[in-house]
Amino acid sequence: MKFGVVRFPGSCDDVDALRAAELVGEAELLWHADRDLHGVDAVIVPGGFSYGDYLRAGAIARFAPVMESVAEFAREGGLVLGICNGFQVLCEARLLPGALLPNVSLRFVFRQVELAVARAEGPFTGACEPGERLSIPVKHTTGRFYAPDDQLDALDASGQVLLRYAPGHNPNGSLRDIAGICNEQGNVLGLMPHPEHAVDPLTGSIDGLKIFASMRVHLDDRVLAF
Amino acid sequence: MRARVLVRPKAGILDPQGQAVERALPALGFTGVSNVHVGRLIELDVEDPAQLPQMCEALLANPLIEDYEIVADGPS
Amino acid sequence: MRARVLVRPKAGILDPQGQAVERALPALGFTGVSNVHVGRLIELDVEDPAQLPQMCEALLANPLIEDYEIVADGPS
Amino acid sequence: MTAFSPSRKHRALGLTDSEYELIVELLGREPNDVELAMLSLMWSEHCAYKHSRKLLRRLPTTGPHVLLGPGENAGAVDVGGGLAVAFKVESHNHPSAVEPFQGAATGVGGILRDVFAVGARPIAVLDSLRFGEPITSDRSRYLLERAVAGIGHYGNSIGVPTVGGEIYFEQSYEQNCLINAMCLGLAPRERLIRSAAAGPGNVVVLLGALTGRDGIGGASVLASAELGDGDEAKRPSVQIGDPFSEKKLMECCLELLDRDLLVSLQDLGAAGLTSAASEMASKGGVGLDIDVSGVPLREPGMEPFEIMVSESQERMLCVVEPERVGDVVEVCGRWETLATQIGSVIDGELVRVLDNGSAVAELPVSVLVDDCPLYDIAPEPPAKPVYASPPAALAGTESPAELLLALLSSPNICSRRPVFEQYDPVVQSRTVRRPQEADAAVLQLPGGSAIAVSIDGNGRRVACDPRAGAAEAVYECAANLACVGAEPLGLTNCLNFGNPEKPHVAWQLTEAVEGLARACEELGIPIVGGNVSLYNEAPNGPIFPTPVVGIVGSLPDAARAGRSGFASSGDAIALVGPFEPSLTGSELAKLRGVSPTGPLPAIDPTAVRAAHDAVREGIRTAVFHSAHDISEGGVAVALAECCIAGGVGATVQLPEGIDPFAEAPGRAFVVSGPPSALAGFTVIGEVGGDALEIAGQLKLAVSAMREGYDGVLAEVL
Ligand SMILES: Nc1ncnc2c1ncn2[C@@H]1O[C@H](COP(=O)(O)OP(=O)(O)O)[C@@H](O)[C@H]1O
Ligand SMILES: [Mg+2]
Repeated sequence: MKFGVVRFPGSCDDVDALRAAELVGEAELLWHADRDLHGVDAVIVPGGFSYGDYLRAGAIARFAPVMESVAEFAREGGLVLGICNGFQVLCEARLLPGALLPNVSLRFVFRQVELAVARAEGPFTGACEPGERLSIPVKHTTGRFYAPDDQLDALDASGQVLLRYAPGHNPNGSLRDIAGICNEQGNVLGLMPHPEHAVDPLTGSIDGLKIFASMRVHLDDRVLAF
Repeated sequence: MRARVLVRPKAGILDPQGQAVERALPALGFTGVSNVHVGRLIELDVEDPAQLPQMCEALLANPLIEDYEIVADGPS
Repeated sequence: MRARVLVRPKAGILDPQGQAVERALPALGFTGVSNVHVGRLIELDVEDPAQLPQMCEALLANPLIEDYEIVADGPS
Repeated sequence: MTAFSPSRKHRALGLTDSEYELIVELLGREPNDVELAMLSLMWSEHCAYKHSRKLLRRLPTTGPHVLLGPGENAGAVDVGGGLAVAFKVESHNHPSAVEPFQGAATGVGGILRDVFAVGARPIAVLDSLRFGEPITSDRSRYLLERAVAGIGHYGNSIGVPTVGGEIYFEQSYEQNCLINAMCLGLAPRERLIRSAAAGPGNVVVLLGALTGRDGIGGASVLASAELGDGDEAKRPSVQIGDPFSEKKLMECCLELLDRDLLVSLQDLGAAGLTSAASEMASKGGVGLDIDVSGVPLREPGMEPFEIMVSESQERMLCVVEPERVGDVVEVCGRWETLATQIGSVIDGELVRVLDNGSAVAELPVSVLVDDCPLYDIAPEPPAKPVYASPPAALAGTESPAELLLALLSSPNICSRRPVFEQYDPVVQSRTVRRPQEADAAVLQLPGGSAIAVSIDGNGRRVACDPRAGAAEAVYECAANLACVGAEPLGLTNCLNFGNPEKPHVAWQLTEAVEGLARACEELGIPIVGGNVSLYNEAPNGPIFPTPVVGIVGSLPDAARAGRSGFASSGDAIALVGPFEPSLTGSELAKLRGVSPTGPLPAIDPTAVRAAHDAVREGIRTAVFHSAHDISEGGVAVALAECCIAGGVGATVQLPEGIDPFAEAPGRAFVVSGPPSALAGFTVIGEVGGDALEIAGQLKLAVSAMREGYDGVLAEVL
């Protein structure tokens, strides 16, 4: 199976995501100005500061030509993972509900945080144990998840919150400690923490690998089902 | 035409920037200031001002979290 | 009194945000837009509006790189 | 012969009458205004190093690993496996004192460009910062907060990890903060490129941002004059950094080099196009034509001289063979980076500036680059102490436990977490040791090896004793590398000093350069580059003399990189290295209100080198589970830091006569490991429990120490 990692001008964690994906499958970069997704089985919209994050994080990137194809791919059920800036882009593109606001501290924060897996099933967290804790770094200035109350209730009710910051680990003031959510269909995940920076014991933890491994297993099962 | 777009956080959404300003002012000796909000100002020359609302909806503001106001500013 | 402070990059100072927006708009199908600048909007209730210029100099704007404009907005 | 320019413009531009006379003599005529603007910048302290160049000749610059030495945009060393690491440190002190966020941000932007100008991909940033006292000075807190935010803004946004740095707070930096930024880049050895222009007929292409009226006159006025009160008029427009532009420019340049499309590449820094063009011509022994009418402008109506000296950020200059210009433009287009042909390489030795084809300046390259007079400085040790005593923070009646807590919670020693949490240390997936995990940052390389880097310099100790203090900076930095198991390969430095025309500052500078040179010779570390920042002086006196050194080293096995924290209960704790510390220049002396004077303890180079070797070897062979050098706050603070980092206590008995708070940086280490493995060392105790106990002195819970250590900066930031 093959991952495609989108590269915008200003993407920073694109190569990191590529390497992480290569640990569980094949991977290649997808250029922002290109509409062709090269037949990949899953798309990663990586972290960084696409278009400098000017105006609002993710606001300009969502209009890149590649994003039209990503949106279509998502509508057809393709797996799309948005990490950090990628999460912001997916929210701006309305592929995910809600929005990301500036951290309550108003500062960039890098921190190794603990995440609680809120739902250990489906394409992104299927390889996790229910209630499992993952140690994964966050690094962002605009990561406070916001949605109106009724929408938050709906997200909770439908099990779309896949990852929460463990108690005491919320680094940005996200409502209901939300770290990662998926869309209703469950095939698009956005999260602020960086699983691609938790895949090598030398440079940190390896808990992030679970996300990529879950995607791999899900896609393999799907292939087998045909 | 020269136009201004004022973008502000929607009422009820936490505005830490506004709060930070509000907290900093008394320390500088400015009292009697309240209800501070910080938003964005976009100024631009536009040939067809009728396009402005769409521009705001599509790019300049995020309607989920922000309100916007368009102010015509006279000829550019 | 409710007041608005508009803060914008000084003329001649690099405004990367304005440039990024200006470049993005044509790609969205909005043409005929130029001279885009992005700044800050601060709205506040103030008991003594005479303090506003000093507030701007001291905190709300960075006078080295930004100009500001104070707009009275009627009673708060 | 006297040939003053009638209007004496040269003085306003910072040239002395005799320098102006020399220019007239060399040219055989009066320079016109464009030429005068260009020369005034090229002959400024910042570009010509006129008060420091003779001294810098003293520095050792050769060694088996050196690939590029001083003179290039960045130095470079061979790190094995066909790879080179390029690195340099640079100051952005004066701009940061005016506008700390943008000053610090553009400082990072500038040093990144120096590194990718030699063809290396930037892989790490470090920063060395100095401010006034944070607890008592609003201004210092403001500068700290904004400078840190600016560094983070640029580094985080461009995707280069900030992996280390250092911060000191001293009254002498109140008016002149120091913002030094260091960058490391990685390149295949054969991809390193020099900046020499070559090949008459080749095209000169300007890459990157539009040119505006940024920093006009900045180099000469900002970097070479003292910042005094009432200098508003001298302050040029502040430069705004745009990391997004630089990210595209960087990727674009690296792709151009990958595809072998460039003859040479040079960043635009101080003195903008003037300096870039002159340096490229000078190094290549050729001339250049630049037509300013082709330069894309941000503001209309700019004069040729403004275009030639503009310091707008995020621009590079390159030389391209005519048949490759099309490919260059194509690559730049993909990266949304402007590429404009603005001139050509010519035979001869003139830099000619044209405006729509007609010459507006014509200067011999040698006059621009080589002929600025170099001055001898007149060193004289000060007759009386230069720096006032700091206010005493201690009553003098404290117990050792209270002293340790006071030190751990002093701004110079406490945890830097509130600062480094604002930097991304992990992007690019190389970071094996993050801030506070070890004494040096460690970055893995392909193939399993790694490099380590640290940046150090304690101005207060240099103020006490410039020669020994500067040497200590080298020793301490090398000691930090030893603690992770790395062997030093090369060193870069930034010399931050006051006004060198004052005899006592000249003395500080001369002595410090001597100390730096000797320490490098003793440890066998070549100096591959650096930067000099002079005139860091306020009306009430100069800053502490502050040489800052950054060393890059290598270790064979990234998986064995050392850590500073104690690792397991039951491990033995040993002291390694010669250790005859004193309170002179120490953190405790500062807290007691003692002024920074007096000789520092002498260094025995052979013994220190042996200690570094032993620690490096112990880490590489995994005999040591942890290693930490003893610096600010003495052995007590070193032990406390090992406990805090490891989350475990320790019980030790110090050797007879050692003051737990006395300092001798760069010589000695606290290591831990299995008792059997440490038998040959001076074992002083054991890891375990939840408190640090120093027999006969103090006993403090690790939690209490951590509370003091973690609190201070969080409160002021
Ligand atoms: N203190 C120093 N030690 C060694 N080399 C130095 C020192 N200061 C400057 N240099 C060298 O002098 C050259 C010019 O420095 P600089 O003007 O800072 O370069 P740039 O214009 O590329 O930033 C560089 O090659 C630099 O490495
Ligand atoms: Mg350079």
